[in-house]
Amino acid sequence: MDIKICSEAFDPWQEIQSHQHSVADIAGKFGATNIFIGTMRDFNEGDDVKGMTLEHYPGMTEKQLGKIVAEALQQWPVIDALVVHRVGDILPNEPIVLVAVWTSHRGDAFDASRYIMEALKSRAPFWKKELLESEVERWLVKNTDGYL
Amino acid sequence: MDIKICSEAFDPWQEIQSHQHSVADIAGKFGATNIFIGTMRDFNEGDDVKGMTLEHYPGMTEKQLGKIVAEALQQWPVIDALVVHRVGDILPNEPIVLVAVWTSHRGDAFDASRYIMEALKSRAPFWKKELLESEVERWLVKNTDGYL
Amino acid sequence: MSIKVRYFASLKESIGRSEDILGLAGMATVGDVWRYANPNKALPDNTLAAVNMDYVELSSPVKDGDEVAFFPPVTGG
Amino acid sequence: MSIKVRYFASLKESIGRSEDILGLAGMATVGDVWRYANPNKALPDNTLAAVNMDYVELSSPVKDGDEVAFFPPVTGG
Repeated sequence: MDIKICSEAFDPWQEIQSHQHSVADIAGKFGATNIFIGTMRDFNEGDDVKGMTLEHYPGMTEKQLGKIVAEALQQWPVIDALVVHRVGDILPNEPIVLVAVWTSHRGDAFDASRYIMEALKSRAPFWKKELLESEVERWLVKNTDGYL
Repeated sequence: MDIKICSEAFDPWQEIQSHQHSVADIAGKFGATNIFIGTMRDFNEGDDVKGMTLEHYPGMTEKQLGKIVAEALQQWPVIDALVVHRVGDILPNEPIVLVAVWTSHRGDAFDASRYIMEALKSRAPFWKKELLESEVERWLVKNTDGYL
Repeated sequence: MSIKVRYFASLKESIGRSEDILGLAGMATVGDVWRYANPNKALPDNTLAAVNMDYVELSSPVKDGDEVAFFPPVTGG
Repeated sequence: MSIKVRYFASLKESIGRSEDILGLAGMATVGDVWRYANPNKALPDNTLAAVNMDYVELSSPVKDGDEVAFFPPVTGG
């Protein structure tokens, strides 16, 4: 299990591969991997967005993410999991969050990955401030249910 | 949208990246990517498995996968999708299937990716024959509901 | 009419052929195609059938030039 | 008792401070901590609170040395 907070841009494929290679006993044992990547868009709520700053609460972020992953491990037979979250100044098209879950069977991989993402969205202390093309800065007020 | 049948081992990270780079208008437009990877395990039903042969019905496979992806596009606002499936002789720890879905919002990415995987499992004409460590060969009889 | 019949996976192995070319007179269904091609073997339970690469019921009609396929439940992914 | 209070994101900007160190006498709740630190400002609706990096209700007690945090709904991921 690994939880990382990155203040620089990260490459999700590189992160997944190096994590997978770092887990010695995993080869041949997992049958399913589900991965979610959240990426910064260049528009939101009808406005062009040129950048974003992600603030977090150092310490609490890691603690809450650790709890969330532990909850997923209690509910599903998860072989391994990786969560990477970006903080600081972010540009459009850069990854914000990566969740990867390795399991034996596909249903568990989908369920656990989605659980971690939804819990992260509602409980992990991160806050986004958008910088619009118009130079206006605005804090996001709340996360959506995932369909808006 | 892209559907590929591979007779050689494929690198899922390479496939996703080259697909994402090939879609000119996607940068900054997608907020969510869900990826499922099915990987060959070295055990099944209590036996050690040393290899697998995946047979398919050329032509029908592509036709059915195309229909499944089209159904997903009708049900969710999918920006792009990629399906890669291996055929031929496969070794443990090699990827068998890759499904990747790009959307604006996370709920749609999870839903569409899972829909494609479940439909692929029940309708795409592929058949697995396992080669056990004991040298016994056996056809898989049916796919599971995803939790066994 | 001429019908191409294809068999896959364990079904192909159990009947020992991957393909038949049938010449049928009159109307026929997918089930008739099986019986004509395999007069001494009942269609195994759970066998799936396709005509021209789309899934069909055994009661579906076939026409000249169709490709009919029989195969066990699929196990990809 | 000594309590460290932290503010984040838009709440930090609106009150103009990121941190307070309070000296409180007697028993107190998380809600009391807010009122003591911000006597002229009502706690904004939807504000979340944490003690020692775990979410708590405003009625939760605090003890000497606790780190209390107030922040708006989270928007990560």
